Amino acid sequence: MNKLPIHYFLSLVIAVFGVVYSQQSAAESSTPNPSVTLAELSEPLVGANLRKMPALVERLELEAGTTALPVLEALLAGELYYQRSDKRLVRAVSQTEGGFQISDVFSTDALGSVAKKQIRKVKLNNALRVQLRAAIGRLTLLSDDPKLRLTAIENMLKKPDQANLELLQQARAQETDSDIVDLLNEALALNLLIAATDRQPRLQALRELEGSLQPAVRNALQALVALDADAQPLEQDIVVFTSASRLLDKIDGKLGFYAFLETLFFGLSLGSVLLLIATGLAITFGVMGVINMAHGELIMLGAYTTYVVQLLMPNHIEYSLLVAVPAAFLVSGLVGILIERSVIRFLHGRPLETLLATFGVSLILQQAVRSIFSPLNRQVATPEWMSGSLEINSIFSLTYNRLYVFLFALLVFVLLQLILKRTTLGLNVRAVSQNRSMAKAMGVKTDWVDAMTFGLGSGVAGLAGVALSQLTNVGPNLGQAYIIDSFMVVVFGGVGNLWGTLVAGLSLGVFTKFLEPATGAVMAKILVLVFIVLFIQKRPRGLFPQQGRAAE
Amino acid sequence: MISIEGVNQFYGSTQTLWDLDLEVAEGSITCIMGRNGVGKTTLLKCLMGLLPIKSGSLRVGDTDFARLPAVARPRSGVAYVPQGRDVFPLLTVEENLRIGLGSRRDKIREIPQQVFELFPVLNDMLSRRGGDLSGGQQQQLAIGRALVLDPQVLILDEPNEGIQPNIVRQIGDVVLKLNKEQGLTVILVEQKLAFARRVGQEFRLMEKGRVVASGNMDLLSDELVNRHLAV
Amino acid sequence: MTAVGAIGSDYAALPGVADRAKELRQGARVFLFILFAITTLAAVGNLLFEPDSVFHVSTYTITLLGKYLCYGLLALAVDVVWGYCGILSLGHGAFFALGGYAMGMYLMRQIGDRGVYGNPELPDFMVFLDWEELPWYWLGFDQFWLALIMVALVPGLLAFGFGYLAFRSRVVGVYLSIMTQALTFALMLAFFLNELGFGGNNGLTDFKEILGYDLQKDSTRVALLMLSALALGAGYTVSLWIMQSKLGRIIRAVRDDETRTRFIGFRTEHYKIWLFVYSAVLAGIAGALYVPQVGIINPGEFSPLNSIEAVVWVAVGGRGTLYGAVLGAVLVNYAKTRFTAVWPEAWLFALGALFVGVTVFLPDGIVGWVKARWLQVKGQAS
Amino acid sequence: ADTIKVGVLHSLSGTMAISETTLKDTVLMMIEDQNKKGGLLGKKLEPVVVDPASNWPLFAEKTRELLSQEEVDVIFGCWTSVSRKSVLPVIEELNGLLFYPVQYEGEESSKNVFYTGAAPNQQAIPAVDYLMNELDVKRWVLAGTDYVYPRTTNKVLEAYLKAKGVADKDIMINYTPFGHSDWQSIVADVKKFGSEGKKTAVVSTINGDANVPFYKELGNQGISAEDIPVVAFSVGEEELSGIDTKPLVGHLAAWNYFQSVESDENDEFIAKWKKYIKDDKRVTNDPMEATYIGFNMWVAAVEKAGTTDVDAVEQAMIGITTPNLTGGTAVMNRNHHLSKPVLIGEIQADGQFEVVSETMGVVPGDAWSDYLPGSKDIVADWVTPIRCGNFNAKTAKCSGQNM
Amino acid sequence: MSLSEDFRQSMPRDQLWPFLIEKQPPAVDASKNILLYVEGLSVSFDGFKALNDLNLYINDGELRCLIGANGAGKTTLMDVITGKTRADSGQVWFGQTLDLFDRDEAEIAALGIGRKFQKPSVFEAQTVFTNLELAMKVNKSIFYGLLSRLGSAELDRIAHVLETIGLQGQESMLAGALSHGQKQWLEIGMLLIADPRLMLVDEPVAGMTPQETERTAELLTSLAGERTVVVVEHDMEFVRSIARTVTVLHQGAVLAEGSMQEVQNNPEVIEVYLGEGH
Ligand SMILES: Nc1ncnc2c1ncn2[C@@H]1O[C@H](COP(=O)(O)OP(=O)(O)OP(=O)(O)O)[C@@H](O)[C@H]1O
Ligand SMILES: Nc1ncnc2c1ncn2[C@@H]1O[C@H](COP(=O)(O)OP(=O)(O)OP(=O)(O)O)[C@@H](O)[C@H]1O
Ligand SMILES: NC(N)=O
Ligand SMILES: [Mg+2]
Ligand SMILES: [Mg+2]
Repeated sequence: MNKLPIHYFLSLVIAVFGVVYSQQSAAESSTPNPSVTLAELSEPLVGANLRKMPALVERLELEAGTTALPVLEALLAGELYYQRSDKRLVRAVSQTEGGFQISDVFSTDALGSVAKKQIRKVKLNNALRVQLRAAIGRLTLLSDDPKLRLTAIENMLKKPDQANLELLQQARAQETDSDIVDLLNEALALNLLIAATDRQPRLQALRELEGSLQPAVRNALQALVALDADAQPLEQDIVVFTSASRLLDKIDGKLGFYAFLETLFFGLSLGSVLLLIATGLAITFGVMGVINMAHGELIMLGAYTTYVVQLLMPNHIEYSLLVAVPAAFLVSGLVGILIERSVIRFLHGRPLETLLATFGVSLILQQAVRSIFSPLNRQVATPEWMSGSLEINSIFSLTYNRLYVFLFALLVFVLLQLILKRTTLGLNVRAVSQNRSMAKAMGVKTDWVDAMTFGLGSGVAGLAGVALSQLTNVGPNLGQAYIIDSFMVVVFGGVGNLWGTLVAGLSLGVFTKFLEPATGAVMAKILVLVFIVLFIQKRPRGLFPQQGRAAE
Repeated sequence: MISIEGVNQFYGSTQTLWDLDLEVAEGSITCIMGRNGVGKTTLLKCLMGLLPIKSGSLRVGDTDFARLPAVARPRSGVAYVPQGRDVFPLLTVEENLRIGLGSRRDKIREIPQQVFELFPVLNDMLSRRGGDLSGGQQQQLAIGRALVLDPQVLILDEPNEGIQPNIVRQIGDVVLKLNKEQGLTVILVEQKLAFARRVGQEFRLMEKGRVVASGNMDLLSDELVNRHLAV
Repeated sequence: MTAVGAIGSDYAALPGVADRAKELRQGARVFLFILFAITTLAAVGNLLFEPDSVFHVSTYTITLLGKYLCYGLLALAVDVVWGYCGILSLGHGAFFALGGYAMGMYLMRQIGDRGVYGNPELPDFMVFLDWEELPWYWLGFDQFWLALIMVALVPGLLAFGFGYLAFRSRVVGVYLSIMTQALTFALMLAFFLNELGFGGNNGLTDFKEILGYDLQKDSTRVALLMLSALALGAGYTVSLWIMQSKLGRIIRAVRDDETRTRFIGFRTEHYKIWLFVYSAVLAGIAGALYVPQVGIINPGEFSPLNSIEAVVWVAVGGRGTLYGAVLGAVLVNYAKTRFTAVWPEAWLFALGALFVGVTVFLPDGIVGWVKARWLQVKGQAS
Repeated sequence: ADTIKVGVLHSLSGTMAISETTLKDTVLMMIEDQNKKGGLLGKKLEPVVVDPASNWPLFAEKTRELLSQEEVDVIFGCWTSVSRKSVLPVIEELNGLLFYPVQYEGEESSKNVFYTGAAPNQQAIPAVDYLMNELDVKRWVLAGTDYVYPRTTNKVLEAYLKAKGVADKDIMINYTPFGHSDWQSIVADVKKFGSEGKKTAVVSTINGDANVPFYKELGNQGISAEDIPVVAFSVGEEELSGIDTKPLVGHLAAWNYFQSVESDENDEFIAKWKKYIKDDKRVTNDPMEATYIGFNMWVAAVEKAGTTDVDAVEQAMIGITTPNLTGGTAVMNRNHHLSKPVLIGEIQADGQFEVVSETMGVVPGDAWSDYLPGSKDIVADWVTPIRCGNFNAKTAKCSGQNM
Repeated sequence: MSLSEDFRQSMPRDQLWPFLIEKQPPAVDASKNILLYVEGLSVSFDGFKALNDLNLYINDGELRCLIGANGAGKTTLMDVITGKTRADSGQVWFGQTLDLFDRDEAEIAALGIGRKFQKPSVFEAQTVFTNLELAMKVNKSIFYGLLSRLGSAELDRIAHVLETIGLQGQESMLAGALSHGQKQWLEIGMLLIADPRLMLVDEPVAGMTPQETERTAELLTSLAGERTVVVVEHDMEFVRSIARTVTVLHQGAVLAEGSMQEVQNNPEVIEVYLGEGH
């Protein structure tokens, strides 16, 4: 690769063009005006109405420069307030026990806490946030913190703006961090591509942008290859046009590839949710034969347990899930055991009747939750480490919550397999479900086995609840939303076969997600259901059927 | 060793066992005989706790079986081979055999080699599902499964049903051998006279839910057979 | 309720075959008598007595009764396949809803230009969503006879198609149950789609009249109630006749051991398909009678939970006894009506407890329990 | 009777209990309050609460029960449009009175119903105007749950946007089923749609439970309000109380009321509510305000008419004014819809909204949308001589009334 | 032609519409005196060969005993003949003309092949009487089932069979309440009343008393001639008392065939099946 020479050339070209294009921005370049103090510049913020704010912020940026950063950042964070009494600007952070902790914006001196009534927020809206972020970006482009610089450039790359050109060049000249240099070059090339009119620099820019997946780059290229009403290229320079369209094709090819990966990930992640909600049922229903309509509510209990755990440890949200996992397992498991001991055990040999009884149980559990926790959804916080996404590149990223849920589902599955395979419980429960009285005659403690197994299945349902609390509502209807799907997965996989549940869950997830773009969410779901119905005609006992003489 | 006194049993409102008394001596092989439907199987199920009894007492050794929950009975050394085999159809042969291991009193958690020596076919089919076996193979599995418990008392309900002749012989030999070598007490429900005579030491004849005749096998006369077993 | 014709599955010896047939006939008479006595009394009470008379029966009661009877017919349909043939359908609500939609479409077309947009051709929701013309599958629904045919034909065809596939492929047990659930779930999602032309979530509503009779008139309501009673009575009689015939015994044989039945020469899948279709048609008729009485049909009726509830009614009443199913439907729904008014905040506890209690303590449903009591009393008497 | 019975017809179980239970409590609070003030016409108010259990036919049954068995004088109830549609024939047949407190799709005006929630012109249009003018939005995603309210709203908006010169390719419409919980693909699509260079916004008519997973997915896929703002018409304080709002700061909602609005009436109302419900964390929301207004108007109308007779109260209602909670005055118009202010709020980290825009004065609710071809000629006017909920101004005919 | 003429023609009084005419099962052609051909039959389960290139011919009217070690494939053979199990290769013909592989269980049963299962299987929730009624050889179509009433001839037949199987007086008992042996009898009764051309009887005397065994032997012998009977049994005494031709299966194939005398003395048979002392 002859990347280096190109870089040099590029810098040169940019330098030349830069002069032309940065003239007006150079004029208003950020040399702070020392005659006006920051405090004075900030003063009009107090009580300003939203329409006036943009001008005030612009003035702050231009006249106070980097010294305005604390004010701008506080404003952006929505923490800029003023005291009603003396109109003094403060930074206010709300406290969990009510009221606000305030500090001076300029000196950061703590000023104690105040009631909400005593302070008033400096108005802020979306448009202003955009402006603030751009301003802060410009001001931090030359900051010492590489992270800040990186964010600033990324921001500028998202919204190419000729006004930033000179700043970028300046940064390019100083930058040493090679990752940031790459990004800077990308940003510069993009700006160049948009601004330049001659063939050479444009081709250079195109070459430099090779391999870039930035949406802004693609947008610029698309503008370049746009056709007019007669399907003739708008672009006059045919060489630029063809190399731009070649580059665009290349980018689109990559995009297609990543779109595929993304859909696959979405599918697996939906599949892992299906797997999680079905795993518990694969035990209570698949192995024990209890048509457990309360399965959804056991999931719900797991989710509420997560909520309660967070209530109990409000200052340790980061660890709350680690506590919630065993807690939910226990809570749902114990409730499961209770259900088994008080209801299910009277229904041995009457599997269909378990449907009726557990349906009753599900109504009771739902209403119990409604009575205890109110019918409203409860707020379950997402720990920092579960928020956001793992960026693979600028167009492909994996959201952390989904990623963790996926791993969690696999983990639960593996653990369960181990329990069922490595302990006698797995063997005993199958024996009991196949011939209860003979199992008794062989000394299997059928009561204990029933209780433990049902408890295990219910506990796993609780685990699913913890995961769902990170993805969706925690409310009394949670269970209802998932019960049909979980039965579908277990049956599709083949009742009594845990591997079947795994394959069924994941494949249904992937199948749905590949259908969805073409058909829309509703139709995809309908098609999946129709597919399952037809599939069962071909394989009347699911993907992994129980075979042999006895299964008939 | 086993004493059953005054047992009454009902299916719903129909009485099947009527004040039934029965004694089995320790280390003996006792053969229970009777026409179809007289309650042989019912009696054995009551003994194993698989059916509730209305009244009466069941004692095995010093234990009051009537008070013992069904699951604890195998633990006190009683193993049962039910009529109709009742193997676990979807468990493999090996799993079928392992089921009883938890109830062994000596805490050995290995399938005793003896089982495979007696029924080599089981060794060949360890990973086949119980339900897939042929009828005779299932019967062998059921007996093998009972032996895994290392019992003191073995209860066999028509163990030769559907078994090929040479294995029937062999089962007879096994029973005799276990009885002789390990002092195993055996209760055997059997319809086939030849086998009963060969293996049994004592006989009990049942009719309509009662024991109507009993004694040493030598005393089982043709007259008795005709009276109580003929249709 | 003294009818004791249950074909229970208990192993107690039963009286002779002839006795049982007589008993069944007696039970049927008692059932039909009670059914028609109640509806006739209600009708007379509503139409002939002034509101302030003690004999007056309110229109509220009439519509409630009508609704219960439709549910009763649905329960009967479920019982026919589940109680007698072991086909646990968790999707019978679909047939009910389809029958309902067919009737709803007729009623929609009867609105004519009295809709809010005054369009004589298109129902309001179509005008509203810019439909240019009536979709083909709506054509002819202004004819009552066609709607009537569709009420039976659509559920019947769906049941036939589904049954043909499933029963021939020998899909049985929970697999079948869950597939019926998938079926109704898919239909629910489909009917929610506004593009489908059935009014989406709002469904069909704002009906004005049926065959020219004002739906809000008491006399029309009473007539609908009587019709429901007739349909239920007829459905009951025909089902009873089927179940008492040799066909009924074959159906029960299929329930108990399908493979064995096949080995004595019965094409069990034919029997199952036939029965499934019959049952679906019953459910469709129930739905068709239900819609004009409650005044709305929407995709919620396809909800799998509704179908499960129908199964629960049957179980509560007593599975495998036709009148038990009806009784279960009426009782559970009456309980629902009362509970939602008396304990609006906690009625689910009561209903849930009812379901649990019945299953655990009354394994053969209310009817089975009453029957056992009756036998006990009779036994003590003699 | 020695009491005046007030029917409360809100689902306390089933899928809608989440939203409706609050309204039941609100009505009960208002009744208690009114009784403390001495009742109405010298009689005590007596609430009759039933649970229609989110089941639409049950709504009709319960309405009949309330009107003909309990003989209530007025009903406060319903949330979803389909429940209202189900109740409507019964209400009209038995000449009852229903106050409906939720924003809805319009296209209806019944003599027996008063609509105190927003019509589409009182929510959607001002919100879009705001996005267009203040945030310079050029591309639009109209995302909704597939039922009538979103369909209508989106139809109205589509027509409106096109009239403003927005091209077809700059509008993306997406419908999802109720309770949709897997938003990965859709959010990814929105993200792509929004990355094509033009400022993009999402107009969300996503209903109820589907919102939490939607916003979570937005947050996790890194779409902030600055990139692609979402303006919602069905997300209020109560919905937000179930979500961790920190990643959502800056997303918008359009309502006629926010808890954060400062006014004396609102302060008093909030305080009363928290005391009544015995929970200091409980929030208030727009449908509660609509219930509040509806209840107060009804009280005023009964006092004015001197009776609870439905016909008299109905006529008395028209033109009644009561203070709303945002410092203004609500007026009941001749079409049975209210005049209301429209507020645009931004979500704050504490789960509240901060008002960023407000219409000048109040907007009268439009029963029949001017943007739909089928209904632009229709007006509702319940004053003589027209006395019709859907009067076609062109043909001068009144259609579709159940009476 | 007038419309009414058309109508009249479509409504003939002297004949039924074609769709009302019940499809008669095709007649069995046993003119070569062989009723059942089993040729080159192989069945395997997960690689295990239960039947291995088996050839077997059953003569019309014959009583054939089939013996062989547990697991030799006897029940599997019956499963294949009755359509329960699909074979991997080979063919099974019923008479000259009927290929059984084209047909499902119900069709095969309708052709006149009846079966008694190794594990007694009766309809436990129905009465003894109904069990017999169901098994009776009659039209098995749905509408027949709906409309048919038992005639006196049929009642007589049921009574007769009840007597034969010793369950008279217990006809209204639920079959599930019968003892094991009684169920065996009931199943034999179901087989009798179905009046099949070919009876496959799997271990009929298991669990029976010696006297009952004798009675069963008599019954089966009396049936042969008119019907063809294939009996599987392990009770050698019983086999000896009825046997004319005995076929010995071993590991899925025929090991020996001949009279009881011959088979009994065949060293291989003794080795794998009979053991010493028989
Ligand atoms: N589950 C049951 N319900 C009702 N009655 C039953 C049940 N099981 C058996 N019986 C009846 O109890 C009686 C005794 O049956 P049991 O099975 O004990 O007989 P058995 O002596 O073992 O006969 P066999 O030799 O045929 O096995 C029989 O008459 C039978 O009808
Ligand atoms: N579905 C199956 N899967 C696996 N193996 C099977 C299956 N069905 C039968 N087998 C095997 O095929 C062999 C033949 O079985 P079959 O039941 O035909 O024996 P049989 O001759 O009837 O024996 P028995 O006299 O004991 O009844 C046995 O070894 C059995 O284990
Ligand atoms: N009216 C509504 N939001 O359904
Ligand atoms: Mg027995
Ligand atoms: Mg066999």
